[in-house]
Amino acid sequence: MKLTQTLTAALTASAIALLMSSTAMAATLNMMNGSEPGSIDPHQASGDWENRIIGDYMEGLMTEDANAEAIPGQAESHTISDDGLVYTFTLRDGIQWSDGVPVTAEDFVFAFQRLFDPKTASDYAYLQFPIVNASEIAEGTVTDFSELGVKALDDKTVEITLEGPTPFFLQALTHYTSYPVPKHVIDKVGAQWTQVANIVSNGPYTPTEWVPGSYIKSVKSATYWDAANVQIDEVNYFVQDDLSAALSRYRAGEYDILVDIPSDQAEWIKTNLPGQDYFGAFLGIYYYVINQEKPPFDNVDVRKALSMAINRDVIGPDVLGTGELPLYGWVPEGTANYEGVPLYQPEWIGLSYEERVAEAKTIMEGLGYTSSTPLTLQLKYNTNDNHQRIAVAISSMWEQIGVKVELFNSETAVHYDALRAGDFEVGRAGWLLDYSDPSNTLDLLRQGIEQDGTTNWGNNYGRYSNDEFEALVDKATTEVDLAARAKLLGAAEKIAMDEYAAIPIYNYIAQNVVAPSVTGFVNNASDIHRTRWLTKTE
Amino acid sequence: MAGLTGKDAVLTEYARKLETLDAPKGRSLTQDATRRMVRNKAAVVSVGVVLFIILFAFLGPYFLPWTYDKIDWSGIRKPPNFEAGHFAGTDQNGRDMLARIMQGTQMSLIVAMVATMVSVVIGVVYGAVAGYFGGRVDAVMMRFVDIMYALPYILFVIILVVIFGRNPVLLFVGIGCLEWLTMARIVRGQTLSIKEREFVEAARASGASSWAIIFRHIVPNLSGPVVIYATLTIPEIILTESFLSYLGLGVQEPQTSLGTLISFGAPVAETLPWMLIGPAVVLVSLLLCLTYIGDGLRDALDPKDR
Amino acid sequence: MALLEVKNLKVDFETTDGVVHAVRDLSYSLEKGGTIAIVGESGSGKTQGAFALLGLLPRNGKASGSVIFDGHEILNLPTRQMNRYRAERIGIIFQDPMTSLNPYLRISRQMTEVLEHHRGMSHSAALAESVRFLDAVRIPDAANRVRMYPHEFSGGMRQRVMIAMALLCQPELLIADEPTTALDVTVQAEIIDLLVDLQEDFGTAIILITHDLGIVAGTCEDTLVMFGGQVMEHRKTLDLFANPQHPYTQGLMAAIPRLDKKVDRLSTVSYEFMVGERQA
Amino acid sequence: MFGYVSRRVLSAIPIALIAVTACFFILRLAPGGPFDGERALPPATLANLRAHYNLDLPLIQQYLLYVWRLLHGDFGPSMVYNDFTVAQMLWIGLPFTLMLGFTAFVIGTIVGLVAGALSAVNQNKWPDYVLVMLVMVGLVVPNFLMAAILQLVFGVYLNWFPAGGWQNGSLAHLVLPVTVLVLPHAGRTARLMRGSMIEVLGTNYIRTAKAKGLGQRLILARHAIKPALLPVVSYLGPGLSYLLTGSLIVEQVFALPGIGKYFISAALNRDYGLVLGTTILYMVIILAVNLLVDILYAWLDPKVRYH
Amino acid sequence: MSEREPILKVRDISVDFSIPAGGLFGGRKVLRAVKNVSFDLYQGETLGIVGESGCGKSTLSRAVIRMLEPTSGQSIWMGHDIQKMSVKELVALRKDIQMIFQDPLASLNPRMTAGAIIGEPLLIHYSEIGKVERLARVIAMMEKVGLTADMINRYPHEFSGGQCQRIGIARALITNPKLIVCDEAVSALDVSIRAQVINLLMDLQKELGISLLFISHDIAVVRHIAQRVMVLYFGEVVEMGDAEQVVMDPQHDYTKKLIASVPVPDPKVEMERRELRRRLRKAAA
Repeated sequence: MKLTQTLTAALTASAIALLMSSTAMAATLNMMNGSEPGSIDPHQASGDWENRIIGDYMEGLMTEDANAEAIPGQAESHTISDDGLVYTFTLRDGIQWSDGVPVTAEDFVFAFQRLFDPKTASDYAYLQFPIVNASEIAEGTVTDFSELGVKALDDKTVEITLEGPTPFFLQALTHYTSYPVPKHVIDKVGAQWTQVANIVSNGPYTPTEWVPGSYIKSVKSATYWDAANVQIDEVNYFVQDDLSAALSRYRAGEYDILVDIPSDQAEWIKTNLPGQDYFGAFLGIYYYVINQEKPPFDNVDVRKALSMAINRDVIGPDVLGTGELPLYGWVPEGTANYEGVPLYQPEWIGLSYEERVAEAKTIMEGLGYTSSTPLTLQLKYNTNDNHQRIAVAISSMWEQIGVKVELFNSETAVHYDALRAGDFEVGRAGWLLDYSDPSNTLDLLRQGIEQDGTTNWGNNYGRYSNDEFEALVDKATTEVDLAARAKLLGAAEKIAMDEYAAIPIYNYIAQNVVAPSVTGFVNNASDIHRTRWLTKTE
Repeated sequence: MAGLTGKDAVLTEYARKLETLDAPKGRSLTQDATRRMVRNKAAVVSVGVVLFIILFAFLGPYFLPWTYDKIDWSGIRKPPNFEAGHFAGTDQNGRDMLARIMQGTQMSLIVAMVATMVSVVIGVVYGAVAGYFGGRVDAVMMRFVDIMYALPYILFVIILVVIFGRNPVLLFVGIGCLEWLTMARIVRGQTLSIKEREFVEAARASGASSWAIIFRHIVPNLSGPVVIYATLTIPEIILTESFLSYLGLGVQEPQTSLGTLISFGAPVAETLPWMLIGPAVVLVSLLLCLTYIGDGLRDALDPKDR
Repeated sequence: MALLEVKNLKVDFETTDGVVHAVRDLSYSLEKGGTIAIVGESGSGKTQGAFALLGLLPRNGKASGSVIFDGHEILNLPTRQMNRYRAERIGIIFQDPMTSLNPYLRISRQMTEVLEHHRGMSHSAALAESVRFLDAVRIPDAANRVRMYPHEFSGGMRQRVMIAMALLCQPELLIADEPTTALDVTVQAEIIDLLVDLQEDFGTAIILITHDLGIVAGTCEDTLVMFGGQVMEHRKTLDLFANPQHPYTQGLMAAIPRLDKKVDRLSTVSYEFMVGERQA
Repeated sequence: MFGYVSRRVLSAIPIALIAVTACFFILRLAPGGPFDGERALPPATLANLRAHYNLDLPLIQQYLLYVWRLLHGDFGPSMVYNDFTVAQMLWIGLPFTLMLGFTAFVIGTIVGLVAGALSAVNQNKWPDYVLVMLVMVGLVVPNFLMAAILQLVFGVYLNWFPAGGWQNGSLAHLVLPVTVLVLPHAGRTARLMRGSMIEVLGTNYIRTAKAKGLGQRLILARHAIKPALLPVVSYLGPGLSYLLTGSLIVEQVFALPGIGKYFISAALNRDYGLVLGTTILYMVIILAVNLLVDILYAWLDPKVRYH
Repeated sequence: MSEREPILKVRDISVDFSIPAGGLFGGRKVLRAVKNVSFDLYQGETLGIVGESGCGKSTLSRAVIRMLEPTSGQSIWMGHDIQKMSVKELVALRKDIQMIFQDPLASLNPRMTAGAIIGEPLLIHYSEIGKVERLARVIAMMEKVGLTADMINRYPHEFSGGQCQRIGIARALITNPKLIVCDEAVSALDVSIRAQVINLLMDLQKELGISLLFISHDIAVVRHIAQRVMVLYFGEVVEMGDAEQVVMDPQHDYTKKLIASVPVPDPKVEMERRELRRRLRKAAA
C-alpha cells in the first residue's frame, strides 16, 4: 500500500516535471515543405509550399479551419447582399500587426489595389477577378484604383463589390491573394518588406529567419488575436526537393511533417509507419489533353477510344502505388457548390476493362488503325518519375488498340510552353483547385479569347471548343441560386466529358506523413493544414 | 627504248624480287603494347568482364521471355520471379528488370562510344592543330578552350536536350562535342613535345607539308595518350549520363540507360532493392573494369616503361 | 687486402621479353687508392655491374655473386645497412648531370643533407663544408652559387657539383659512371683532369666506367673491357693499349678516328669472336 | 608578381565577358521562358511581368542593360525568387558553397595525396591493391547513389549523423555531404598522385638521393613529394570545378543552402538572372582558383619561377 | 678549286633568338645564336662544322637551308637564294637537300615501318610513281646502305642504333639529293658502329658525288671525313681551312684547346696531353 503510494507520488511528480518541462520547452514543428519559396509576399507567391508559410503568418478576412473550410479570420462577421454582389466585413477588435500597429480596413483596400496593380505583376491576381474592376485594373484599362470594388467604409468595415454572384467567394477570400499587406511597412521599404528584418504579420506566426535554399523559421506571434489557442511555438519550413532524402530525414527524426513522399514508398510507409500516413483525396485532377486542332484528334471517336483504353484502376494502386482514385469526370468528388450533381461517369463505365479495350479497338479499326497500321502519336509530359510511369503504362495500354506512342519528356517550362503553343498531340497536365468550386476546373475548357489576331487559349491546352458548353458556363456565372448553378455546371461538365474534351485520369491524393507527436492534423479536400490547429507533444 | 637506260630491266628485276619477297611483318608498337597488356592480370580480367557485359547487353535480350518495354500487368514492382520469367524482378511499370538492364547497358555503351569517338576526333584534330602551328594560332585556340572550361556545362546540355532531346545518340554526339576540351589539351601538350622530336624535323626536311606532318607523323604518335584518355572518357561519359538522368535529362522512355535505372533504383533501395542492385552492379563493374583497362593501357603504352 | 673484391657478379633483368642477363661473371678487385676503368659499348653491362654494388638496380634487376668491400660482403644488403656505405664510404657519379640533380631543390640542400645525414653536422657547418668542396671542384664563386638551383648551372658545372657531392664524405671508393658522356669535349677533359687530381689529393679509389678508350688511356692503372655482359680483356692499361689481345679490343681501338694518326678508312669491329662464345 | 597577377586578372575579363555573352544568348535560344509554369497566366499579367523584368525590350537592349548593370555590381532580379535579388541570393549561398566545396576540396586533396603516395611507394604490393580498389570505388559510384546510400546507412540506420539539413554550421551536418564530395575528388587526386609519384620514384635524381644513403622517408619527404605534386596541382583547378558541379547534387539530396542547386533549378526554370549570376560567380571562382593554382605551380617549380 | 662554282654560297647568315630574360615574369631578350657566317661548299665536297654544344652549329645549318628563318644573310643554292624562295620552290629544294639527324631512333617515326619511312620522300616528291616502283626503289636503297629487303616491314624499335642510322641515310638518299646536311649524324652511335656509318657515308659520297655539310662536336671524326673544317665558337667562325691544316696547326686559342681536349687512345700520348692541358689552364688563369 505504502509502496503504491510512494510510487504514485513519484509518478505524479515526474509527470508534473515532464509537463512543466514540455511547457517550458518551446514546441518546434519541423515541416518538410518541398521547394524553395519563390516569395512569401502574398501577391507574388504561386505554390502550395509558399501558401503553407504565408497562411501561417498572414490572415485574410476569412481563414481556414482544420478542415480547410472558410471561417471568419480577421473579420469577425460579414453580410452578403441579396443579389450576392456586395460583401460587407466587420473587422475584429484589437487586431494588430506584429509591430503593434493596428490592422485597419485600409490595409485590405491597399492590399487589393496592390494585388491588381500592373506594376506588382502578380501571377495569381486573376483569382480575385470576380471583384468589380479587378481585371480592368490589372489590364491597365482602368487606372484609377479607387474604382476597384473594395472599399473601406471606416476603420473596421470593408465592403467588396463583385461583378457577378460568386458562390465560392468566401472560400476565395481564404486564398493568400486576398490577404492584407502592411501598408505602413511597404510605404517605407517597398519590395523589401518580406525581408525578415522588415516583415510584420497579422497571423499566428511571424517569420524570423530565412536561409534561402534551407529553411524559413516562423515563431508564434504574441499580437495574434487568437494567440492563446496557438499551441506550437516555432515552425521551421524546410526546403527539400529530393523526396526520398526527405523520407530518410523524417525517419531520422529531423522532420515532423512530410508534405510529399516518393510514391514508391507509400506502401512501405503504411506498413512501417502505421498511423503516420495521412493520404487522402484532395481537389486536384490529373489528365491528358488532346490537341483537337490536329487530325485525327478532332474526331471524338478517337478521343473516346483513347479514353476507354486507359485502365485507370491500375494506375493509382499499381503503377504509382499510392492508390490514386480513377477519374472519369472533370469535377473531382467533394467539390463544394456542386451538391445534387452526380459524379460524372461515361456510358461505358459498366463494362469490364477487356470489354472496353475490345470496343475501343473496334472503334479504331473502323477508322483504319490496327496494330499493323497504327495511329502514331507523340505523348508529351514534363520530366517527373510519376508522369513518366503513367505515360509508359498508358502507351502500353494504347498499343492494344492500334496506337503507337512516342514518349517525349521535357522540363516544365518547355513542356507547358509547347502545350500553350499547341505544339503537341497528347500531353500531360494537372490542375490543383485554387478553391473548392466546379467552375475552377470547368474554366479550363473555356474557349480562347481573340486578341491581337491570335487566339489565347489560356489553360485550355486541348483547345476544346463547344458553344453549348460555353453558354451553360456563362449562364452559371450570373446564377445566384446554388442548386440551379450546380445544375447548369453539371450539364456543362457532361457535354464536355461526353465529347472527351480531355481525358481525366485520376484524382490527386494528398500524401502527408505526420509524426505521432503531432496532433490535430486532419485530411481535407484542399490539403491545407494551418499550423494554428496543430499540437506537438515532445 | 627500253634498253636505253636499263631502268626497265632494273625494275623488272625488283618486281620479281618483290614477288618472291616474303618480308616478315615487323612487330608494331601496338603489338608490343598488346603483349604487355596481356601480362597485366587485372586488365585482362577487366577486358574479359567488359566483353562479357557487352555480350550480355547485346545478345542477352534474345534469350529473355520479356522485352524491355513490355508491361507485365500481373507483375508490377515484383521481386525476381523465375516462373514468370522475371529473373531480376520488375519495375513500377511491370517491365522486366533484366531486359531493361540489358537495354540500359546497351544504351550506356553506345552513348559512351559515340560521345567518346566524337570527343576524340574533335579533341585530336583541334589539339594537334593548335600544338603544331603554335604561336598565335595556339594562343587563340587554347583561349577558346579556357572559355569553354569556365562555362557551366549543364547549360549546354539543357540546350542540347532541347535540340536533340528525342535521339539519345545525337544527344551524346552533342555531349561528345563538349567533352573534347581535356582531350584537346592533352593532345596539344603531346603535340608540342612530339613536334620537337627529330622525326618530325626529318619529315619537314623531306618537304612534307604541315598537314601531312600532322596526320602522318603526329597523330599516329598520339595514339598512346589518346587511347588512354579515351578509355578514361568512356566511364566519364557513362557517369555524366547518369548525372543527367538523375536530373531527368537522360534518354527518353521507354528506352533506358544504366544511369537512369540507378537514379530510379536509388530512392527505392530499401523497398525494391532489385531495382538498384542489378543496374548498380553492372555499372560499377563496367566502370571499374574500364578504369582498370585504362590503367593497363597506360602502363602498356607508356614508352617510359619500355 | 683489396678494398673491393668483386667475384662472379651476375646481374639479371626480368623483362616482358624474358630474363636478360646484363652481367655474367664479372670479377675484379681494386686496391685502396687504385683506379680501374671498365670500358664497353652500350648494352655491355658496365653500368649495371656498378649499380649492383650499391644496390641501385631498378626494381626488376637481380644481382648475385659476391662483392666484398673492406672485408664485408655488401651485395644485396638490406637498404638500411646499405645506406651506411652509400655516400659515406662509396660515392657515385652518374652519367647525366642534367637529370641526376633534383631540379626542385637548391644545390645547398642537396649537398648539406649528405653531411647532416651521415656526419650529423649542423646545417651551417655542412654548408661551409659544401662550399669548400665546390671550391675544390673549381666552381667559381661557390659561396653564392651554392644557393642556386641545378637548372641555373651549365652541364659541366652540374657534373662538378655531382662530383663534389659524391666526395663530401671523402669516400674510399668513387664510382664514376660515364661522368663525361653528356659533356662537351673541352669540359670532358677538364672533368677527367679534375677527377685525376682529386684522386691524387684524396686518395680515393676510382671505378671509371666509360665507352671511350681515349679517356681510359690517361687515367686508370687497370682496364677491363666488357662486351655483352662479359669481360673480354682485363689488364694493366699500358699493356692493353700497347698490345691488345682480344679481337674485340683490337677492333675497338682501330675503329676510333684519331687526331694523332690519319687513316683513309676506319676499320670496323668484327664480331666473329662471338660465334664461338655464343655456342659455348 | 603584382604585375603578373594583375595581368592575369585583366586577361580574364574578356574571357568572362565572352562567356557571359554566350550564356546570355544561349539561354534565350532555349525554348520556354521564366513564366511558363503549370498554369497559363492571363495575358495582362504576363505582359505586366514581362515589362517588370524588361523582357519586352529587344534582346540586344536587354543584353546591354544586363552588362551595364553588371558593371555596376548589380546582378539584377531573380524571376522566380521575388523576395531576393540575385546578388542577395548568391551572397547568402556563397559562403556555404565555398565552405562545403573547400572543406571537401582540402580534405579530398589531402586524402588523395596521401593515398596516392602510399600506393606508389608500395607499388604492386597489397597496400597498393587495397588503396587502388578503394580509390576506384570512390571514382565509379555516381555521387547521387553514394549520397543516398550514406544517408540511409549513417543517417537512418546507424543514426550517427543528421540525414540532411544545415543547422547553423554544425560539424555533424557537414560530415555526410562532405564525404560524398570527398570520395571522387580524393579518388581522382590519388590516381594522379600515384602515377606521378611512381614516375618521380623512377627518376635519376631519386636514384641520386638513394645513392646518398638517405632513408626512404627523407627521400620521399624532401626529394619526391614536390615534383610529384606538380601534375596534381595542375589538376586542382578542374578538380574544383568538378567538385562544384558535384555539390549541386549534394546540396539537393542533403537539402543544404548554397548556390549549387540554383544552377540546375534556375536553368530549368529559365530564371535568366539567377542562371547568369550563378554562372558568373562560378566562373570567377574557377578563374580565381586557376590563378591560384598557377601561382602555386610557379612556387613549386623553380624552373617556372625563374623564366 | 677557285675556278669551280660553289654549289652553295652562304653569305653573312645571322640568327637571333628571342628568349625569356629570366626573373619570375620578366620580358624577353635577344640572343644572337649565329653571327655573320659565310662559307662556300663545292660539289662532292665535305665541309665539317665543329663546335661545342650551343655554339650555333645546328642553328647555322638549319638557317642555311631555311629549316628555320635566319635574321639576315643569304644562302645561294645553285644560283638561287634559298632565303627568297617561295613555299613551292622550298618543297622542291628539299628534294635536293636532305638531312641526317643525331638520334638514330628519335629521327624515325616509331609508328612507321622502315619501308614507309624510307619511301616517304618519294611519296612527297615523286607522287607520280606507282607503289611497286616506290617499293622497288626503297628496297634498292636499303640494300645500298647495308640493310636487307626483309627488314622492310619492321619498325624502328626493332633495329639497332646503327641500323636506324642506315635507315635515316637511306631516307636522305632516296631522292638523289645533291647535298646532305649531317647534324651530329654519328655522335650518338657506339664506337664500332660509328666507324661503319662513317665508312658508309664516305663510300656513298664517293659513289654519288654528293656534298656533305658535316656537323659534329668531335673534331677527330670531322678531320677524318671532311676536306675542310670550320670551327664555330659562340656563333662565330673562329677558324676555317683545310682539315689537315687546322688539326695540325690550329691558330685560334679555342681551336687549340679543343684539339688538346680530344682524348687519344694511347696512354703515353694522353699523359703528355694532360700535362699540356694543365699548362694551358695555368696560363689562362
